[in-house]
Amino acid sequence: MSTSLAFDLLLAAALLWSAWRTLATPDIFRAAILFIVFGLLLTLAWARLAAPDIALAEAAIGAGLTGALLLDAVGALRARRDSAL
Amino acid sequence: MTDPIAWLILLPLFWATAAFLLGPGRGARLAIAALLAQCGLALQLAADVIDGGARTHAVGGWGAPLGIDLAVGGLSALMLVLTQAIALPLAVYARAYFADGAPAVRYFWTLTGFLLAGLNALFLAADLFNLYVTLELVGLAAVGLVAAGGSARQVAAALRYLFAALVGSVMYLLGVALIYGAHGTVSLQTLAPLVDARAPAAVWIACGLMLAGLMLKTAIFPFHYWLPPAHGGAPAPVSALLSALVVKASFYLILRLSLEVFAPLAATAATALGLLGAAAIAWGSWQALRTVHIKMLVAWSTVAQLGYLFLVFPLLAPDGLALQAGVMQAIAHGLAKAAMFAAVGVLMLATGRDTLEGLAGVAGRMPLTLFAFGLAGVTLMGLPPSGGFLAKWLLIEAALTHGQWGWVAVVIAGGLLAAAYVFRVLRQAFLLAPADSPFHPVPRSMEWTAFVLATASMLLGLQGVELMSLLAAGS
Amino acid sequence: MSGGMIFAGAGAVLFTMGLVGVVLIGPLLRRILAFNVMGSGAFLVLVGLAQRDGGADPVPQAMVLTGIVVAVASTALALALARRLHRLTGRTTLSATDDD
Amino acid sequence: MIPLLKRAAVILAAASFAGALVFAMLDLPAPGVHLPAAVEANMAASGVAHPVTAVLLNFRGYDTLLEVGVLLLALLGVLAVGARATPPAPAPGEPVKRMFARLAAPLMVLVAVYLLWAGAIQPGGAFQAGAVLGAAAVLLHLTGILPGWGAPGLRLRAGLAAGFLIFLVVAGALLAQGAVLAYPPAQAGRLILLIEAGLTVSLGLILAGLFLALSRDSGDEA
Amino acid sequence: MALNEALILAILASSLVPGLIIFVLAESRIRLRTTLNLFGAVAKLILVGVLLAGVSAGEIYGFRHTVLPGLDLVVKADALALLFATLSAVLWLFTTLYAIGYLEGSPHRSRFFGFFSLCVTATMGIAMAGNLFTFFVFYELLTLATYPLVVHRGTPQAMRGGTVYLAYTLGGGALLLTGIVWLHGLTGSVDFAHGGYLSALGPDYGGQLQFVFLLLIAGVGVKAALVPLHGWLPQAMVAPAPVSALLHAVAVVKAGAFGVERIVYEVYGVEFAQSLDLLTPLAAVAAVTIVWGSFRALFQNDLKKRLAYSTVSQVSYIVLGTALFGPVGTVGGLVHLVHQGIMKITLFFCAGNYAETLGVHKVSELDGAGRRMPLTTLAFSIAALGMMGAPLTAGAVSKAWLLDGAAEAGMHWAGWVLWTSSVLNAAYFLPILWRAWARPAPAVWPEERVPARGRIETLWLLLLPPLATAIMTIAAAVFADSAWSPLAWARLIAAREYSGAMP
Repeated sequence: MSTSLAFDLLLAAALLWSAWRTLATPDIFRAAILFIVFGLLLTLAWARLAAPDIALAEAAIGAGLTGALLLDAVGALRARRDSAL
Repeated sequence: MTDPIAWLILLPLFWATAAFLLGPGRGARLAIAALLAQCGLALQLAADVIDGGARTHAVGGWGAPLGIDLAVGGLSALMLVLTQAIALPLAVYARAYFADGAPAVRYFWTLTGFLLAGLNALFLAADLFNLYVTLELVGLAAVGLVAAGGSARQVAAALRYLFAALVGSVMYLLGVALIYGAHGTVSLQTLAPLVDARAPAAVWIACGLMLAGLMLKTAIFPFHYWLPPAHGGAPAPVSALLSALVVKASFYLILRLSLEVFAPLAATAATALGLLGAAAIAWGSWQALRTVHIKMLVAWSTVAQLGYLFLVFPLLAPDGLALQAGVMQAIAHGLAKAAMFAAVGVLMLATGRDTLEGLAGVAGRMPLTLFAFGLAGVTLMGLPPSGGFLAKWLLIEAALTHGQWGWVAVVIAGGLLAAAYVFRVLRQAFLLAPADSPFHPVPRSMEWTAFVLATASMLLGLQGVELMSLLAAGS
Repeated sequence: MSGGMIFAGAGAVLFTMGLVGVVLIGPLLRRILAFNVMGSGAFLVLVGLAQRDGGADPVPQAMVLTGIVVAVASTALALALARRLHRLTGRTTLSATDDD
Repeated sequence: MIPLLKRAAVILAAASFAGALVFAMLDLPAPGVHLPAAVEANMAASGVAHPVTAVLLNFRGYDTLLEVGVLLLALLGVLAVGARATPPAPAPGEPVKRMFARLAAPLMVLVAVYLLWAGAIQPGGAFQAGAVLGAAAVLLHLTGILPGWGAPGLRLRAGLAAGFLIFLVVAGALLAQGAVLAYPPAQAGRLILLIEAGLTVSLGLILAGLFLALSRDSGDEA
Repeated sequence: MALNEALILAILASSLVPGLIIFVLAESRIRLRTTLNLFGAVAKLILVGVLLAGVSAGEIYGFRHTVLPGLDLVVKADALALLFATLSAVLWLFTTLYAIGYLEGSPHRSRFFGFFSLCVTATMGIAMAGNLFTFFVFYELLTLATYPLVVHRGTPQAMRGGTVYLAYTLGGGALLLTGIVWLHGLTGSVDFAHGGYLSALGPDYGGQLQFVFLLLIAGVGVKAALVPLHGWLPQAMVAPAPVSALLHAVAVVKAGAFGVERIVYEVYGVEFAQSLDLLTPLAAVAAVTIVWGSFRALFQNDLKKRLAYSTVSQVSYIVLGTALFGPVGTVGGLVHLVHQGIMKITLFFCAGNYAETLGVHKVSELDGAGRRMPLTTLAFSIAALGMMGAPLTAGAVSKAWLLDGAAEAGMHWAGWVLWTSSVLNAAYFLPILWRAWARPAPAVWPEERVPARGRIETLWLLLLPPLATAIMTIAAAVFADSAWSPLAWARLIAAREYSGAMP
């Protein structure tokens, strides 16, 4: 097995693990962070797939903007709940 | 230059954008004028198809499989005519309905423009991935329209709808991914000769995923859960658009894909689809018989009526009876359901109530609207001389020809159940009104558009030959 | 086995995980996350499977670019709705049945 | 223990589905149609040198047109769900962050212009450039420099719609020559650049809007 | 469009168009509404007259419109069609007059007369339907048009009656539809033909055809109120009197009976039906219905209910005549279609008069009604005697032909059924006549609404129609042998069905 294949396998495993954690983590804030990590790993995967265009877009839109949107939403929902308490 | 295929997509995009630029709530007159033009374009296209058969428009001039083709045949031409023919009266209706400037109107015209562009693009698409984009266009526009009311119920319904639409789209997309992996193309025309019964497992799975995704979007039982709150909770013109057209679009896709590309695979699922259709008829009707809200009744009726469409699949055969039945049902139900939601909208505005009980006495006060509701109901029950009747006739004939008795019983029972819930409304309307019940006048244009749509669904039953010759053209 | 196939396989698993998540998870934000995982899985299958023989294929890559933009659009709309629902009702989930 | 049983069943079903999917994919023969070759063969006529951009804006430009529509639609949905008439005042951010943002934002604009220009010959293009622009706006918002959105005014609406409208007008105008978006090879490069430039601005605004229109209710509700 | 096509469509339009206009008329436009109603009714009568003259001169009237490839909407005026169409047109005129008087001052008259006109349009369509598909179209239209009439009063009781009515008729329609589509699948779109068209299929299809016959007869049998499908009829009695008259004499039950005739004579062909052993069971059902209806009528105190059960019984005379193999029985059945209509409508007009004028709804309240309302009671008596089959009434003519037909067909038991029914008829009608004429009037009527004006006992619009139909009841018997009597027309039809062998 060549090193590149091994790296690909490792990256795929990391992707699966981060996705799993994203969905399974009890704390929603951490889940959003993990999702951003997932997005960055995905960026790597796109690069490995010779798709730099997607990698750029994934980093900026998938991980960046979606992550920001999610974090903002988590913050908003938390803030509102806290203020209600 | 004046190829109606392209303009049917570009024109609604133009006016949707223009309405956005004009600002919140504006653009009604523009939309109505453009819809008139779209009606003309769709009719011209239908005439072209009858004269010259099916044809394609190679976007970008490349042609499939490198570029994207738009294709029109009898079936798509029919759906296009139906879409414009329903949208135009509904636009007139909506203009009056939103005259008070309710919050739902702010982005109504823009969203509706995008919705119609998406529908037209979907009917014309001949490329699996392009279909995915049009599905998203239709789905997001529809969700936006449901959510625009802004109440908690509407937002919850929109969310439910959005999740269904998105999951459906992604399932469909994975199917496209597998197809591209297997055959290296997403053009329907290129794919058709490549798919046969010995297809690799991935193609079967792709077929199943796409079917499941589209069924989720069509809201066929047991995926119907999102439909009643969405269609029952939206403002009347929105409900009418969604029930009449949007769910039909994904049904159209299932039908077209199973006829054109996946025919060798589709036969295996046919009976299951028919059974789901039967279950939808039973469950939708049962719920329509139980609900106390008049709009929910109409929404549940959509669930039931969609069931009829799926009875077509086990009966598809070269004789074309079942296909004719399905198309006739789609068209008749589209017109009738648009009329019914429009009528219900009028009744709810007039009585200020949303329950069946609140309808007591409207027979005397709003005979025209009630008549429209009744005519639409006749189509849903499948009684003559409506288009729904012809659909039922063809379906029974197809079932008897193939000796599949069970479906006859389903169709007959479905018609009787429809009668039961439609007459729940009508008999309520004939009751004597309590003397002190309030009553608000409603613009006549709203009553008349409901009536025109209902009458169209009725007269359709007399024009079956023309419709079927268009359907047969180019297929 | 090629790199393309590995990522396609990972995509298949991601899609499944996401699908199960969207169907079974209650809290809306997490369902939105699950939907994104599901979509990413489908994108990986699209490009990975097409490039299982190694060479880059610009067609599915362009499709995925389109898909990513559609996904962020849907996510934003879903978040907007979820936040609105929370503001109106204080709920962060959809109740089992609300045909009230 | 019904939940446990249910969980086991779900895991089993999901695992078998994923497994079947993977095996089915491994089992696939090579596809009969090979599009990369077709893309390669037609690159000369596409007006750009980068294959992905050629597919995105020329060969399958129609998909892209509709997709921009989808994006605009999502923003409309976000605005429709609860736009308020007047935007809330920005919350003041920390000075250090603001300084950083003031420095970073112009840089990001530069990056965006570069990406747009580079898209014709190498990775990059309107989407990436637009995303960077959008990110710059988000950054400025988070540091309290850029206010959140209320209902957009006419100029903002024009900016949001401009990219889509340019695309649409080009598509309609080219219909006169035979087909939607059928660029004449000689002008293809220029037209695509025009469309991309418009898209970059509008996509940047829309992506920023998705965030700014949403985030506005985080502060005032807290 | 050829003149002959235009004429036949004009017959439908003469009630459809006024009906549609009336729907949108304001409630207060009484004069215009009345004019439209009468104009439509008179125009229809004239048009039917033109057609009658034309058909007997050998002219062919028909209109065909293809709704789906291989599926035609056919309207044509043949002899059998005109028998029913003439009856409906004549009785509609009288019913309209009566209804105008009856509903004076009550609410929702635009709606009422609108559906009333639709109802008659549907009946005309049923009469002139040229194939089973067309027949079904108008048959269901009739169901829909009568529902609003049945529930017109909007009371809970009316609603209940309407729901029962719908449940029965729509269910029957579903069976009928199945049968029709089945036949369409076997033969394609075929028009009604003298002597039927199914015999061409041959004996291989015997089993299928027997089953389809069951479906079809069950379908039309609901409207014809064949036992056990008759349950809706007594419930539908809650409707206003003109509607009951329409339901029982002109439109609904007649449509059912007429459907039986079309199916037996012009779809299966009476000879082919006989060879499939279909007629004897049909006769048996009719016999049971005749006896059961009469028997139930005995115990009804509500006048309209008693009349309703009487209808159940009398309509099956028509079915029985149809099922008696042989031209004589056929003539009996056909002629009773007309005669029963005339007599029954008279009875309902009179019952309506009692209710509207005196508030009398029950048989037990009729004491002395003959002195207070002699003309109404006279008309009632003539019609009741006709129902019993007394000499010099229309009923006697039909009964004579039916009895001969039973003998000719070798079904002597059918003769006994008819005699039994006559005895029962007498048993439930004679006490009414006795009470009305011979018992002293009470001091006050339950609810006297219309005071007597000199010699006119009630509104003349309420009085004229029953008197006219009572006179017709006698005329149909006295002039039975003339060329234009219902009997002569029925013999003409029967001659065609039995390939010319006419008594």
